[in-house]
Amino acid sequence: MLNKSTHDIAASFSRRGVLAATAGLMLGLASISGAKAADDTIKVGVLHSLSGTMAISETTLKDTILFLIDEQNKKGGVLGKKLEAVVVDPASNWPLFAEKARELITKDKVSVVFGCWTSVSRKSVLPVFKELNNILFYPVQYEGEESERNVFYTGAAPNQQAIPAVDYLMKDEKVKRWVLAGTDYVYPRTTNKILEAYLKSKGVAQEDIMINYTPFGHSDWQTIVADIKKFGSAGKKTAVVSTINGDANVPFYKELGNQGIKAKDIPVVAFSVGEEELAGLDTKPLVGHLAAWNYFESIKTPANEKFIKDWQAYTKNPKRTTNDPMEAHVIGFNMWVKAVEKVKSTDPDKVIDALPGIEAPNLTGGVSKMLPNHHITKPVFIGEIKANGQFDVVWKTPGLVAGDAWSKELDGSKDLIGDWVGKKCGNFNTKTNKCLGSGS
Amino acid sequence: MNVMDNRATSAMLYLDGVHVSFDGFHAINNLSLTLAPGEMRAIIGPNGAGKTTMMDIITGKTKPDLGTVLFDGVTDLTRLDETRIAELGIGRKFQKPTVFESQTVQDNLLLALNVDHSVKGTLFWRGSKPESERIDKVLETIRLTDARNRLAGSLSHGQKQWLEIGMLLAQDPKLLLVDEPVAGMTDVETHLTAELLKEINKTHTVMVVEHDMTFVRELGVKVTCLHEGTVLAEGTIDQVSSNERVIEVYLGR
Amino acid sequence: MPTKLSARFGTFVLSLFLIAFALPAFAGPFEDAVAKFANDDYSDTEEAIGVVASSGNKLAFPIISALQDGRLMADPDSKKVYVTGTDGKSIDAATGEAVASVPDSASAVRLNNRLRRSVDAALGGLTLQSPDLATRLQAAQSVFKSHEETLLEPVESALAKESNKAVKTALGEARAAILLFKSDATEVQKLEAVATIKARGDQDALALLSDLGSDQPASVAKAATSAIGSIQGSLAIWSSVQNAWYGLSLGSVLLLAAIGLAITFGVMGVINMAHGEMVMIGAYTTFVVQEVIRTRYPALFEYSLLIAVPLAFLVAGGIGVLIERSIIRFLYGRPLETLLATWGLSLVLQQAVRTMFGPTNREVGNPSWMSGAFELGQITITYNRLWILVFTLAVFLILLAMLRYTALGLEMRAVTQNRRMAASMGIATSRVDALTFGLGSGIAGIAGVALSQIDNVSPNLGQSYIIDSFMVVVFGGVGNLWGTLVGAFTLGIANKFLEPVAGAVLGKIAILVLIILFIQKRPRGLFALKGRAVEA
Amino acid sequence: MTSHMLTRSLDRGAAMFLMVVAACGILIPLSNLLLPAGSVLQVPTYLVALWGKYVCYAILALSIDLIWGYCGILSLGHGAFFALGGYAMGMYLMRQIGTRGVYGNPILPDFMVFLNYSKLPWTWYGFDMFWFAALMVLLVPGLLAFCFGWLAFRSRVTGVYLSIITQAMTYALLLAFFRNDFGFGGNNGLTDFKDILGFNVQAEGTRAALFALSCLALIVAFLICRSVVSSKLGKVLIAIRDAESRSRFLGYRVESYKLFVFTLSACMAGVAGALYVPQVGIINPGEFAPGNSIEAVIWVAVGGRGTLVGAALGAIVVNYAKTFFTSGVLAPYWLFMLGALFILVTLLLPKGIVGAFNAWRESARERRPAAAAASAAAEDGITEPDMAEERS
Repeated sequence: MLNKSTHDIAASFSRRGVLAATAGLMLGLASISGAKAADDTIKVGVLHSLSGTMAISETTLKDTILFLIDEQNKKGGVLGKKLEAVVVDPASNWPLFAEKARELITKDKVSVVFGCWTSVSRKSVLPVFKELNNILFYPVQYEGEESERNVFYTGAAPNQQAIPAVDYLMKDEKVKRWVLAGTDYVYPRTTNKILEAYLKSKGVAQEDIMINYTPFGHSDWQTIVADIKKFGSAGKKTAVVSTINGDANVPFYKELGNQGIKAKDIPVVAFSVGEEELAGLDTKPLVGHLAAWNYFESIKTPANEKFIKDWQAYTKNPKRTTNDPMEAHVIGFNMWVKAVEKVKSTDPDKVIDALPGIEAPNLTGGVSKMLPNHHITKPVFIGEIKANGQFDVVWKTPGLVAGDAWSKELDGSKDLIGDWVGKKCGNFNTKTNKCLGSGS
Repeated sequence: MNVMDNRATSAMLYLDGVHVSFDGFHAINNLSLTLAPGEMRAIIGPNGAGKTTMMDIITGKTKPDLGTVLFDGVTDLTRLDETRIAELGIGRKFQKPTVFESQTVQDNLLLALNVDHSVKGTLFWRGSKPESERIDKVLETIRLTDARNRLAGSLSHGQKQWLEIGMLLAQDPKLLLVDEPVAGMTDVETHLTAELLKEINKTHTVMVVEHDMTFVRELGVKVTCLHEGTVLAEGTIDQVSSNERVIEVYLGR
Repeated sequence: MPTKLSARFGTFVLSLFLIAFALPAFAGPFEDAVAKFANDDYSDTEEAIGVVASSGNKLAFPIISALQDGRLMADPDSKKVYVTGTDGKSIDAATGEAVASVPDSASAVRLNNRLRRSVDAALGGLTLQSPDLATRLQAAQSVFKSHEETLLEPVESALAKESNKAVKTALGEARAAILLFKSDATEVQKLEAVATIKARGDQDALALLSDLGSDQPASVAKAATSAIGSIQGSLAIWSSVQNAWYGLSLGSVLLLAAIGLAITFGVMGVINMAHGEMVMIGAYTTFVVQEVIRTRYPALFEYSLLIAVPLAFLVAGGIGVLIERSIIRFLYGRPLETLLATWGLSLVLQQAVRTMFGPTNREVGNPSWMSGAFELGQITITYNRLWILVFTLAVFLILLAMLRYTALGLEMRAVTQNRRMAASMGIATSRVDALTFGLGSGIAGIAGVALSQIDNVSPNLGQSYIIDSFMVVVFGGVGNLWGTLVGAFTLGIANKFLEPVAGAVLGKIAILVLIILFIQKRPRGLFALKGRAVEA
Repeated sequence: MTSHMLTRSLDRGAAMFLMVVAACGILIPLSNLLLPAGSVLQVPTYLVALWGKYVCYAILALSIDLIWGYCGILSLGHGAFFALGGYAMGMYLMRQIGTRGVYGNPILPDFMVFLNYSKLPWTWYGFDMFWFAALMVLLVPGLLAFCFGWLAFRSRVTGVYLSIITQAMTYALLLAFFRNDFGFGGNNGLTDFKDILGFNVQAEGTRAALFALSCLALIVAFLICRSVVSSKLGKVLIAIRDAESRSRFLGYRVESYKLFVFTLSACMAGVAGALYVPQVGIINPGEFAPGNSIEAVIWVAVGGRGTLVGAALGAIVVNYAKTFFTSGVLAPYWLFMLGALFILVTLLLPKGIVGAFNAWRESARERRPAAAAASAAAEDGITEPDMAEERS
């Protein structure tokens, strides 16, 4: 019965059918490719997951770009043309990111793409952007160790988030013992490697550092929280540096609160917990725990207040929060607009060359600048969780910190710099004066 | 045990002191039974008497807790699995007709043929003349020649029963276990089945489990009545059916 | 850090105490200190806390406790500081006079962790003789942690008056802690202190002893080392007790997630890949219930979970019945197809919730009886875990009783065992199917209420439990609720004993591999049904 | 006579499918390379890569259909074999990068450099040679399937139990590969490939060649499946699917059959994964996610299980729909559509598209009595024992 069906369906075709089917398929393929590229708009690709596990974080960024485009169009667009957003859903599936990036660039002919959240999604699209020579603005804090010609990193590099946070704890809270807790993937691994090297350089002994990794979406934190408690009872002031990712944070903080670990005993400083994550939590037991970011919604500057007001009006939701990666998109978007206007073209090569040196105001009162290594300068803030789910800034760097593409704390990369202006190279070895690898 | 001369028994099938229990329920209780080569035996007994479980034990589907099960006087069946037992030459027809419904009658017989059953053998199998002749012959015996290319699933109930018996024939075992071969058959079909089994018995040892007394009578062979997993009575159909305990069991106490 | 702080404290006590006494009525150091709260500078605030706490002024306690609760308002322009009472009335912090209203320009004085510790230490000293027992106990604990030398006298006087045994012990330990770090305490006093702290035997005691500097007399150092050893030894034993407790707790979560599946999969043989989504729906029901309560009837918040349990059961159960009637019933006898259809369903439900409630986590609060922890010996037992364990066992027993003693339970078992026979006996099998599936889904919904207390409430909630649930049911043996119970607790405890050794990730992998191997050994799980019925 | 007719139609059936695949495998790359960009008939490179991906999925679907459609083994962990094949290829591609990595380390891939590896883990030995990697593409999934199957089938784990433990297997591998210490790049996986056999993976020519190669692999996989299912072994497999214990009582060693076909299927999945990786440019632990494996099973269900053409077609149709719906205005709703598709197919088209098409033809034929005889005759021929249907 079953092996019969193949025969039957097959029997219904003929040799001519083969030709017709193939020809039809080819025509179909060709017609998909014949995308209409309207000349009166500039297309902007938005590559953020709207479904799957990352939708929780990325959906907001898609809305942010739509909002920024809307605002820009109200001001008359760019180069006299309206901007048009092309939204795709890579569905938290990494190969799909590459496929969608290819589609955006080849089929939709976008001039620039704003997108990605996880490192792996960025790594996945990287070859596509290099091959098809387009521009990606990446808005999330990440592990560094990368400087690519086609990517502009508007989120924090480790030296713009992790190291200042540790400095703060060391100086202000006199922390002597460190728990580095993270989800088991590249960002926490690299960040913790950098921090470990940094702490040791500051004279912290190996036995005063505890490193712990958990799987994605870990939900049973009893053992680990108890371990932290135990580690913290050795008589020295202890802090937890958390690179725990996404969903695992809520049960982690709930367990902390329930086991009675108060911020004043063992503070936790997190690099992935922002206003959005706190929205899913009862923050009262967490008051005093810390987060290090380059932006907090609670920062009172005219620019930020206006942004929040317009954003909430745009989303028609007076409670909608803002967060750090959103600000990164705001800065990146404005930098791109400025660069396009400067060279009067959306040609990727021209824009890429124009971007380093471009300055755009951030929302916290400073002016960020695109650096030759395609990272930007940012202020670093340490915020304490408040009972209302917002952060209270307890410390900030005196000025803006320049993002390092390559960490100075790691053996493999301490001699490397990224310089796309002078050296035209993302991984230039200052010792040997050579551009490593193929460079492009 | 496995040397030919040391045959423990001359019986084709020898069960002694077999026990099986499922979660405290004693399905088979000190069951002893022998079947001589070439014999046909009818097994009767009320529901739950342990008839099917006994077949399960013989064919290796269920392992007894205690007791001896010997085949052909030498082989301890309790140590072997179904495949090995089938290879030794014990064929089984199930209570509910079990044929390969999505394959044709002819393919069902082909699959049952007693030839190389290894993966390699079937992967590189080519049809041969003797094989197709065997199949033709079996088809004739079970009167399904005209239906050879029909899907087994489309056969009537009685035809399926026959096909399954036909598969046993194709398998050509030394011992056939036939579980309720005439359930759901018309009188004519029942009669024909009895004839068929008698025919088969000329060359094979057969054990038949059946409720249908008319059919058992028609077979005219030695009858064993099981009750609560043990042998209640043994003898001709007349002897057994006049046994008081058998009557008691069948009519209830 | 403590030494530096105490030094500073010491100076304040010596100098300012006197001055405060001498010039009570004038704008003196107390008023100056209070004004410093308005500077919005952490060091100034810290200084102010020190002065106020040691001032002996009767306003000290209201000011510091207001500071702790964020009720201390400071006006940066006029440098005026106000205390807003819990009743909403305000006073001027410097004078204690009532004020009509706090100006709009005033905002709460900010704290950071360092200041919170100072506040605690200050409050500890101020509340040692509070009439409230719990406050006294807490005060004694915070003195134990801060062990400020200046507090020795207040502690000793409180100790003399104290009648409650627990507080007395705590005060004794606080005294010991102070003496241990007091530079001019005698060796005998210190040895006594070490013994007292050793008797306490918990991690805080360990922390205190480990913090002891090397400038101690040899006998004290030796006593401290041996005390550390003995505390560590007893804590090691406690830690395996703790692991067992964590295992039970994890097991109860697994059981809760799997128990609904044990019905739909175990009893009906339906593989419901959307089971996790039923759990999620239960969690979202809790969220909605809490939202309504928050906006309409805030007083009911403590009971929100009790209200959510029956509602979640009804909502998830109702959806379950709907699913059974519209999809599952067409697929009986085709377990693998059911698996695929329900997987599709799970995608739809997830995306539906994402569309309705947004992709981000929603906040489900813990009622007070679900938060916090208590100490049992040297292990911490959190209330939410304890209640979930109790709740799980209750659900399990109710379910067991229901299957055994109610008409529906009887019908369910009849239908599972022999559908045709049951039908001919006049049981409406299709109704029983729908209700059984509804029951399984409803219990998943209840599980969602409990899980909302410890996990994210997001559209992905269900997915993270589905595989574990299947493992539990398969491991325990299908069709046997006791198997599910034993399976869940076995896996929970095994996981928690593996975790400290192998780490969370490897531990989990090891458990999965063990289950795979176990299934080879016992293909039908721990508590398998035997006999011919299995095949039918 | 009838048998000959049928043999011909059967050959024509398989040939029909094979010819379409072959034609695409030749024409699409040619059109991509030879026609000028922008021409109506030119297939752009991104579509070549996209369709290359679909073809790999089609091979995976074939491998699942072989065990599920014909032997009744529903593996919810076939994504694991696909991913293992992909990793084997990815490791080769990583080692081909050589000094062109960002740190310029000639031996160690980039992620090892910044995680401070001092030397190459032993698991990476040999992957600088293509032949070794190619061998591993077959061997690693095959060996895993063999060990897993040997344990599972021997102890007669069947039906949903087997499905669930295959799921546990892929889940355990997912967790393991996520671990950075495991030495395979952790969550980021392997990416940023440069060369394959000396050709630039990004180059249009290489992409076209890979596409053609994938089509060839699909054809070969199809032929292998075809000859397996149309041999007597295929009949045994169906017998096992329909009545496992009956097959046992006939003297078939069921576990050997299952083991054979399961291992074969895993090797095919591995090859699909190996071809997939250079075309999408990344392999990471996400491929082990249980959801991916379930989705692959659904392609087969949609296309029609138990029909090889159906499985391949299902993979292509569902993935095309996914590509189509994840762009543009429908993007927020595509999960609804995907979910609904799964439900509707299992409810309304239990035999999939091909099965339904077939049933429709059957009923159409019955309405024409003249054709009925021919149809019956056609049915007859299939099982003619002396028919050499694996002639193709």
